[in-house]
Amino acid sequence: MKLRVLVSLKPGVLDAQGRAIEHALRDLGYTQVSGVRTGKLIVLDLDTPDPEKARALAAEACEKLLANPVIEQYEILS
Amino acid sequence: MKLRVLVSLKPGVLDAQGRAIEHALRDLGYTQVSGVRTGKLIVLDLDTPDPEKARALAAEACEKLLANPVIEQYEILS
Amino acid sequence: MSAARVGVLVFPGSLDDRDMLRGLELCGAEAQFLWHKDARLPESLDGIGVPGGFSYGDYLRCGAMARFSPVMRAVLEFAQSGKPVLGVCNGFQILCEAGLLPGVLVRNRDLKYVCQDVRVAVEDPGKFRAELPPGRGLVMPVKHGEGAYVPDPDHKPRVAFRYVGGSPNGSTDDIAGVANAAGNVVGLMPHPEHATDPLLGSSDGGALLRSFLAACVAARTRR
Amino acid sequence: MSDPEVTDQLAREHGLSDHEIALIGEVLGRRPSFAELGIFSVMWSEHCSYKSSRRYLQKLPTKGACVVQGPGENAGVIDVGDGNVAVFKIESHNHPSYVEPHGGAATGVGGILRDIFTMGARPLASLDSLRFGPLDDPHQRYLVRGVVAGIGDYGNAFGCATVGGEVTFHPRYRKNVLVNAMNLGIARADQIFLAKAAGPGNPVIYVGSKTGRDGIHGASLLASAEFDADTDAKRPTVQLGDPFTEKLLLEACLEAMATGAVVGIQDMGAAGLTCSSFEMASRSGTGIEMDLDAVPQRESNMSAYELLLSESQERMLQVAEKGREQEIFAVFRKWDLDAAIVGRVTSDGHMRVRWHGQVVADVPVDPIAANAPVYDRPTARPADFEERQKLDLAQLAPESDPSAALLQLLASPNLCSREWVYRQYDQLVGSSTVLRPGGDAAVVRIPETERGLALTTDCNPRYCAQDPYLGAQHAVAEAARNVAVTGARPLAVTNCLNFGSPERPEAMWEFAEATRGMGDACRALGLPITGGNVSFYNETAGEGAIPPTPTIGLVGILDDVTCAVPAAFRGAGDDVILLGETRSELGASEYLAVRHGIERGAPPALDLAAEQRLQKLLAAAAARRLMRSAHDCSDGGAALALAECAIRSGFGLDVALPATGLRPEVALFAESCARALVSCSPSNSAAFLALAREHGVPAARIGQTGGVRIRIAPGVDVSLPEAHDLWARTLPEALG
Ligand SMILES: Nc1ncnc2c1ncn2[C@@H]1O[C@H](COP(=O)(O)OP(=O)(O)O)[C@@H](O)[C@H]1O
Ligand SMILES: [Mg+2]
Repeated sequence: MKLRVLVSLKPGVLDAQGRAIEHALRDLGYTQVSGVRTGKLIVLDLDTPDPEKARALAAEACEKLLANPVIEQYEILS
Repeated sequence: MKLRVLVSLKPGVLDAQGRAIEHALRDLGYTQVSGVRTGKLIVLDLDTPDPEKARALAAEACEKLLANPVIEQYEILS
Repeated sequence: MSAARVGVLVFPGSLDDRDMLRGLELCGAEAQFLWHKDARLPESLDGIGVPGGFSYGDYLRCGAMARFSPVMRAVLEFAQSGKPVLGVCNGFQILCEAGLLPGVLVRNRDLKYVCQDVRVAVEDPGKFRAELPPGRGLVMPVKHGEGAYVPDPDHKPRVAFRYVGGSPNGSTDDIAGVANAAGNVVGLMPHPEHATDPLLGSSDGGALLRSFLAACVAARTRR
Repeated sequence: MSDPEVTDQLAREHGLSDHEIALIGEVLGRRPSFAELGIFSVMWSEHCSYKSSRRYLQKLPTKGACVVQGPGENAGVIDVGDGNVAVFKIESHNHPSYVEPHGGAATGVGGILRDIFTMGARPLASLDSLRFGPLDDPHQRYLVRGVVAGIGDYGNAFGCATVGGEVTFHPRYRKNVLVNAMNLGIARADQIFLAKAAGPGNPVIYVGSKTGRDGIHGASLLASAEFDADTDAKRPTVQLGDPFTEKLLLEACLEAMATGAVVGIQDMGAAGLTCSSFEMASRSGTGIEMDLDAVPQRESNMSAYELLLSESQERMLQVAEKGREQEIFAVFRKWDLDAAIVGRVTSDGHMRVRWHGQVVADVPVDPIAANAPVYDRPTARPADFEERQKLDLAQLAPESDPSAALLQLLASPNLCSREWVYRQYDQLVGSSTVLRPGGDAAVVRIPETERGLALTTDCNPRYCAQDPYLGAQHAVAEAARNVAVTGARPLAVTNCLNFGSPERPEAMWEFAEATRGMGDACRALGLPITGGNVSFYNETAGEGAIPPTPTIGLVGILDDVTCAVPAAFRGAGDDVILLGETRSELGASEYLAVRHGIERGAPPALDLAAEQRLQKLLAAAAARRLMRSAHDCSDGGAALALAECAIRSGFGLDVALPATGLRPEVALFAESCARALVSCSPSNSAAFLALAREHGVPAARIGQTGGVRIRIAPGVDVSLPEAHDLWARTLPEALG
């Protein structure tokens, strides 16, 4: 099964890329854009039919490798 | 309102980063991992209360700036 | 006293490994490469250099994957025993990811790779102080895309080097390099090994490498 | 999923002409299979067969004392002393960079790197020659940002220093940007590897990345859409690269070569497995039997056609000595790369390809590889050729404000600082870079020796647009001059010929003229051409074609690299000396274009004998360490060159240009050939001037360095910081 993991910078950590995208969108005329934050999408393909196990595995992978807890947070989508 | 946009490489396009993460996870003992694809998470903060309008705006931004349709696809989460 | 015996780590994607080896040799070291798959370090090693480059392609986060390679477990023990370890650029990033140095390095403020000479001032380079009195200025090149230092909120870093006249990358408080609490592990973004030959620019980096080697010899005699 | 029926219509969709379709029938004596059609279409494409350019390229001078390997292999090879050879080449990646600027430019760098290390050389230095539409067009800015980041991301992560190049902007590149990437590597003279498949019975080994459906050409896309509309319609024709894998591939290939078990090796570039296997067999007069099922695959259910044509990056084909396969496998295992035996060398001159147990292609090698069709396409000189050479200087208003003119030129996109570009490149990895980008040619030390190599790429497209013959000659002369001002002796040339459609007689004429000019200039200067690349079809309906752009890559040598001379001044109080003669020439100049919006007139006359005298003088003076700096005069003329020397050093200057009978704007901004600006410490000036006299080079002491102003008589007096600021700001302000 496939699990989607989102890794993003913790609030408060400067997101230079998000800011650059925000500026670019405003320059294109999208004045309604009041903020942009960026992060990573990681789609894991897991050989396990059990959704619970899969989520646990993904969480472990995030803790160990996929996110750096000093500045990053993660979220696992279904 | 906040909208989350996921931009990822189209299926078939080489995702070197995804492959590297896959190898690393397997080396760490997560042998159940049979594939990894990566992409970008972009969280847009939009000054518009209308969800329909917001989605339309996000889609337009993807077409114009956030994704290159030659190699990338996008998806807008709620 | 015999020359310091140092190892230079080689990960897949290490790029400045030869340059670091050459720089250390120019400064009088007996240097050898250490392969990432080797879980054991050679006997009687005095110090370890972690070179720049794009280990594992810099995928996910710089240094994130190198940390798990077999050689890094040995490096961890080596550092914990008080022996000197020097990380440059990607090496600095690896040491941060591995927890040997506090903090993390993120994308440059302007999102672009930057290659240029910078001036740093020495502050507290831990045990690497033989030729690095506080306040000394050094001109060395930086070349990186992710060199903005972000301190760990729970760990005030011991600042070894600070950029003079503003950072090229948006580093917090213009921090260019840090030392660990014990002072035997130092990491920095500028490249001392690319500043060891006046023909190629500056030779200020030699002072840093020689200070590292002096710390290596000192740690050996103490044992 | 079965192969479609091969009809003439399908063959035409593959870009084959009716004549070529008939020829295929003759070669095979039957209709080709679908896989065979794919093979013919790529092997006989312009890119692989050089069918429109071949007869012109054959006339180029390729011989010279230093030449070890001329055109025909993956890259040219020249002797650089101490038992070392330099392996170098330039290649285009234009169209992919327009469609996906980051990925396209990155894979362009990857491709040229493989061309170099496939010959056994370790890449030492890269250069990149870039052409875009106007900088005030947002889409062009997007392209510039993407291309530069792509070149940096690939080269930086691979670990080869990028030390030079060029960037220019012109409206005619708007829809057809150019990305030409050059690389030079060093190998031991006795350890060069060639692309040969010698020794029947020897195994053919595939190494590197797995094969996916990357970059299979447009025609095949069309062809297969009908049976798999869903997935194929979305399939991109642009491939992405992975510099990390390329770095591993480099180390593994060099290590495998060192075992002695490698007979021949060829990178898989355009047209992938097909092109590499045919070329290797053709060069050795052998054949190959290939089993596609053994090819490492990234995706499932790939067809024979796809496996043969895929352009997945970071792959190589090797022929090994029979019985020594394991030595090669061990190396690739060490570097965590795939390696698999995919075939054997045969003696029957046939390419026989099996897939799922069936023979899907069985074709003779040579009629396809060596004897591809060659065309003598019609050429036609453009009707306005005479007209566009005309320029009546008497009609031109005299320059009212030379200071303002200089500042305007300094800030113009084609003359301003390029630092925004090259600071995104690792210029230093490898510990060889003696002269970094920013001056004229870059200089790199040949590792472990006293010698250095000077490298540059040059072409002035405005000159070539006016007169492709003279413009191409200028490109060679300017490149040689840029190398000479560092003190190096020009050695050899590679080139990337970027043109419009060869099927349009005017474009073909431009090509014919440019190659003739390039050949003549190289012959006159004693420079062999050791290789290159042709990129046709840089034109878009409704938008026209690019100006003819024959980019010259030139390599020179310094026997003592510590004698290398930088372009910028070194201190105050040095004498400034102008070498060469300034003539009343403003045609096709930057001054006319920037200050008056005029792009016409004949390019400056070229005196190749004077160029050669200048080159000899500069080399002799450098060896005697008489010069503190040397910079050539080209775009923007003497005034611009002087300003650059000052701006880049922080030392001002006070000089008077010899203005005997010249209009002020001519003295300042004419782009007359065979000129350079030198600074000498006053104690060396006399010796330098005497040396100039001996070499028959006109030389005049025109003033001194120092101060905080740029003073150039007639009429220029500007503040150095202000000039610096204007010059430095343009690209960062436009590009962020
Ligand atoms: N795309 C580029 N990549 C790297 N270096 C570049 C690039 N464009 C220009 N440069 C460097 O900037 C300097 C000035 O370039 P240019 O004005 O084209 O020099 P020249 O007029 O002497 O040929 C040179 O050192 C050149 O190598
Ligand atoms: Mg020049």
